[in-house]
Amino acid sequence: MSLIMLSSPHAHGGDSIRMIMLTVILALVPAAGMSVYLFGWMAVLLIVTCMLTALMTEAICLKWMGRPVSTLLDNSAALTGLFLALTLPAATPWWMAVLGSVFAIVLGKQLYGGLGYNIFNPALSARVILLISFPLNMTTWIMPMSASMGSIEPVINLYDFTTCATLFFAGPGALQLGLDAISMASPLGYIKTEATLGVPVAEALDAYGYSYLDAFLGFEAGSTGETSALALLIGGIFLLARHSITWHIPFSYIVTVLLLAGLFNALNPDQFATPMFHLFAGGLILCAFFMATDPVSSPVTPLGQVVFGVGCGVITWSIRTWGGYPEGAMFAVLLMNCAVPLIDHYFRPRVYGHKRRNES
Amino acid sequence: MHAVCAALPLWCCGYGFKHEKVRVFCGVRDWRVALYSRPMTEIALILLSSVLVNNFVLTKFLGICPFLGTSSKVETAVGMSFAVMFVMTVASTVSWLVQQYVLIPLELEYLQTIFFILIIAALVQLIEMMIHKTSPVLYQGLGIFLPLITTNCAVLGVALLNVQQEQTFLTSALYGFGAAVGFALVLILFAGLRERIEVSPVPELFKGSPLALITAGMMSLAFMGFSGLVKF
Amino acid sequence: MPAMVRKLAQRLGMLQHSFVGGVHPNMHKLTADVAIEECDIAPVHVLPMKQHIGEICSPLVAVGDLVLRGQKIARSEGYLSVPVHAPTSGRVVKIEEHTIPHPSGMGLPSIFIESDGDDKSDESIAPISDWINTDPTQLRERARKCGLAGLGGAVFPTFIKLVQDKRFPIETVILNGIECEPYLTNDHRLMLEHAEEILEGMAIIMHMVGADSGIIAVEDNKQNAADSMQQALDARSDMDGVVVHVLPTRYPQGSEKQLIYTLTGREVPAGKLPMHIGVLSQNIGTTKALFDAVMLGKPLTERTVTVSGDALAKPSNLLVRLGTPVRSLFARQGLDDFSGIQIVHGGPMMGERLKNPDFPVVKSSTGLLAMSLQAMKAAHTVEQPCIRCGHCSEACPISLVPNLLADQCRSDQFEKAAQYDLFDCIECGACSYVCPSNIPLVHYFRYGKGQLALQRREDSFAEASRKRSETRDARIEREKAEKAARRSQVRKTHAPKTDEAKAETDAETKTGGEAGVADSKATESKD
Amino acid sequence: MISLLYALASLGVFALVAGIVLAIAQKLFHIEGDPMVEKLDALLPQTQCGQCGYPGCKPYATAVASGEADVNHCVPGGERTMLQIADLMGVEPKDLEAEPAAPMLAFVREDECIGCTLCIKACPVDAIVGAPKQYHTVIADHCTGCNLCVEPCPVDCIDMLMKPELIEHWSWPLPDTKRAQLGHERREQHAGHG
Repeated sequence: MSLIMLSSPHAHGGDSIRMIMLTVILALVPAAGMSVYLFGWMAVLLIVTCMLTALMTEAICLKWMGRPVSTLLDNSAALTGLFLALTLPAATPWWMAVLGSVFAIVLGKQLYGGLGYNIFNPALSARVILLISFPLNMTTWIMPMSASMGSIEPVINLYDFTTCATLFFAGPGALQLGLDAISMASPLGYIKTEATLGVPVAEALDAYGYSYLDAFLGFEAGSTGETSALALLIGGIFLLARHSITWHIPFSYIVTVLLLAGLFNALNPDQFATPMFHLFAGGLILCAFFMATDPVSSPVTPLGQVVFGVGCGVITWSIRTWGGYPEGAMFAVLLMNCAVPLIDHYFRPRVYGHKRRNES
Repeated sequence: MHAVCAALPLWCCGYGFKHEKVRVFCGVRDWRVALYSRPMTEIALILLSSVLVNNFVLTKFLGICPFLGTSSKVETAVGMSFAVMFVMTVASTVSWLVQQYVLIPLELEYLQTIFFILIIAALVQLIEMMIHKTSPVLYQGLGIFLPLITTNCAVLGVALLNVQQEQTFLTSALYGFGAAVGFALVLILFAGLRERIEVSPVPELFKGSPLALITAGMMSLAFMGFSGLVKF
Repeated sequence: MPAMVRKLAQRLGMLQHSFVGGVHPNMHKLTADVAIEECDIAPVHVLPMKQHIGEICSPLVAVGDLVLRGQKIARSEGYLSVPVHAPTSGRVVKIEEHTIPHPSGMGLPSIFIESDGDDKSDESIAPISDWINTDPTQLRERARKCGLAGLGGAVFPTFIKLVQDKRFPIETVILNGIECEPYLTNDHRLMLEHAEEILEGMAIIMHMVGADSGIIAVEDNKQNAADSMQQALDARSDMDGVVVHVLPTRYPQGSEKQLIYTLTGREVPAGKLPMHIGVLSQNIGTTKALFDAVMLGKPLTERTVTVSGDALAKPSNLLVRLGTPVRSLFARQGLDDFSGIQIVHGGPMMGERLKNPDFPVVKSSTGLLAMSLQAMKAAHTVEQPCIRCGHCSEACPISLVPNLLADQCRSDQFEKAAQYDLFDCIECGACSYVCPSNIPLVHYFRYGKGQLALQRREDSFAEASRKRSETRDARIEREKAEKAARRSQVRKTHAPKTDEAKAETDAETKTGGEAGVADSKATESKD
Repeated sequence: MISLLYALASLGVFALVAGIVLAIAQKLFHIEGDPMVEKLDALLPQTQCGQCGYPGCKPYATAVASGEADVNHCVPGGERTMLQIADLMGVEPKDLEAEPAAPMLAFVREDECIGCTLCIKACPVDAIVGAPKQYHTVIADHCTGCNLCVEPCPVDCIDMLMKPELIEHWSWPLPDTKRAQLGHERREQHAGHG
């Protein structure tokens, strides 16, 4: 039957979904490793919890929908869990991590029909749900180990498993600490608060003890996986080299942010932060290389991808600069996710032999 | 002609404020306000606020019925968008005029709702005839939702909010237009998403409206990112 | 990234034009070094009545007739058609339907010729050795009469392309020696072994269409073929406008439109032919066949076929008479047992997969592949959901968005698919080849195209029916009106007493009866 | 009291103005006939078979446009036509009343034909040719397979034959993968749900 009625081609290049997902997981290894180095056992606990919950939820959903549970082996659920873990603050309690992973898999993915049909990036939608639901926890950054920010010293030893496990499972109360005792502001949040008080950006950053090198290497407050631009860039370049993603989205995304930041910084350096600050701050690089390029929820066509990237860039920078939230990257990606079907429709490439785009 | 049209509002906002009549027309009781207002920035901010930040559908949750009802196809959504844009803009201006020059002088503010609904109903009748004439297919596609613009709470909402927030004539027109553009924007985006969901293997329980509502919820979450972008 | 670098290089003039997308399949050119062998004449030849694109032929011979090799046995009906010739001398044993290499497994009326072993040729077609002084239209008629059709697999009647049209003068003749399909090597071998003849054929083509320049395009995985053509070219003094271009290997370089773009930088507009931009491209095998038809007076009765595949012990390039049963060819190469083996007619990227080898070699048979099941792995893994990775869009040589098209075809949104330029798809298979989810994209496109064609046929039929129905209704109305007019006239002018009036009433009842039929029909259908 | 009068008067005047504007608009945007009938008629297969209960395709189109008939009565049009009509009318698709039969073709057995011309008169698309007392023949390319000529024939010499399958008209079926079938059914189900 099927053997005969199958059309050409009768050869296949050998790519598979599994390999593609595995490549992305591999590309995230440097970032995950860096997060473990910076946040010690907290990062380990978070990553393991998220990935395990994601896999279990996926398995339950598949079972419930009567699909083969072996689909789990396509690695996509594990990847979603890892993504989510890397976007969460290190001090996230266990139940929030579990809740987020369940949201990501159920609301973000399985309700839409499973892999390939989700409209929003599952990890990011879960992250935003958590941010809206638990704004305090989601903006509480603990200080990374080995950071050298002025006189501030880490309050707790993140390399100590018992401390971390207590913090993770029982909360800071169990360590006789308040949330604010172990937390510090992220650079983005700090300059946002200072800006409302009318402090110029450069002064605020000085007061914060900000250094570009630290930001590039990752020695700053932030979500577990997003702080180290270096590790993320290594992963991103690996993805580009393996042809898992194309340059269009990351390039247009980052360049848009840099251009906007550069332009406004040149106009008024007191009010607007420098492009380099924006580049290394928050989740820009993580989103540009890993989240926005999620194939399922991004446009297919090259031009569409550029439009998508530019849109993400504009929204990210606008929210960071003028919005109520200090970080806009994840909102930007989610918002542009909404526009993907229309982008796909209107930015198709010009077909061979046709004069104009979209001419039929 | 176009130049005059474009210049008129600017003139009203700028120089026009010197004249007593124009000031009254624009609803600016205290003429000093006009001196400090920067028209272009204000226009942009009002639009930005009503389109993105205070989006009628996703943050004020008004007009959900047509949002769900006419979003199954992009073409229908576009048609609906234009109809709503027309009705909303005109309704908000006309109702402002009626409020200022009929209801307030006659002290009939309590008849606000009836008057506004009357205006909206008449406008909807008008656009219905126009669409029936120009595009019978769109007319069929919109079906019951076209006359239902009358009871679209977003339209009445704009008119009432304009009065409540003591908008001027110009800002209320802008506000109405912006709200309509915001409605159109999310409606068309949503229609695009729904066309994609339509061909997805969605679990039986969530087919149709449930998933559409969940998606709308996710969109609303995403739009929360804009909050605080414009302080209005 | 490479795409961007390539484009940049093109802009800077560092590189020739190059079509977008494409893939690099494993080429498996097993028979590149195997010389063309002439195949023995089969005892019975089967000649389907249509071996080209266009209208079907009708037989000129009857059962029992004796035929000679090269004798015309089927006449073309209509313009877009070429005749069929007997591949060897013998007797017509039967004319009945026989399977042809078509994915449907359906058959066509075919003439069965039993070989008498003498292989006597029909000498009635004289060689035209002085072609340079012959009128192009006469040469064109020769191409038609000899049954020439594109031997690259598309089998478009060759004579149609070989025309001088004042509105579209041909400037460049492209000789397509790309052969980008894996496994196939027959053009490769022809270029090595018959370079002079092919060049002569190309000269004839250039004379026929009045072109001055020519390009012989060869992929760089057969450098020796390019060298051979260059050598032959150097030996001739009259072909100065012709150059040999060696192009980097990339599938589907050999596709006409892609090749034209690579060589000239011009695109064939959608729905147009290469001649509209002054280009003519011909296949190597067809050019050789044209040489045979003109210089030797030999109609198309044989072609080279690559018999290969990973399940074949002895792959080879064979010179085969048309109509030879494929089973015997595989048997000749040492394959008798077809269990667990898939037969592919053509190349693996664009060929048809067939149930069994019970079909004859036809004009479109570029290759015959016997593939083991492992080699056909793509078909055996399950189709997974599309993750929209976009690899298909990248691979598409004409910049379609295959995954969206497949979605539309799958959910029967054919009109939308047509709007997304479904009909521009050349079915090269690059998208399916790279798809990590194993989606049979090309199959979806073929399904969509078929359904859309069916819908359009139905629509045009409905339109025609409606017109006919409206004419009929109008006629009935008119007849009724005329009758009524006549009746009232009768009443006015005649008193009811003469014989004439009686005759009139008779006629009236008669016609009234007719009207009654229509009426009763109407009431009937209302019930 | 006065304010009540004001209220009534202002509402009345306002309603009057709106009414006048709408009346003018009505004149301005007046439409002749129903463009929907033409559009619907174009969707129908034009077999004129009368299986829908109306004496032809156009009458059925008129009935559907006026809301008098359901969208699911066209048997030869099958699912596709029904879905298109439902789509155009913006109503919920309905199940077909009868499965469309394979396309048929009328064939006159000429040696039995007595040349009575009854079938010629019955044919809605003039697809039968012949004269009185002469054999009649069906023009295969014009026949819609509507069956209407079978009944009137006094000697029952008309057969309905299956339309021959042509290799040129063969088309690829949907790929034989589970996902393809699923996607297809989903579309149909979805159409069923509106």
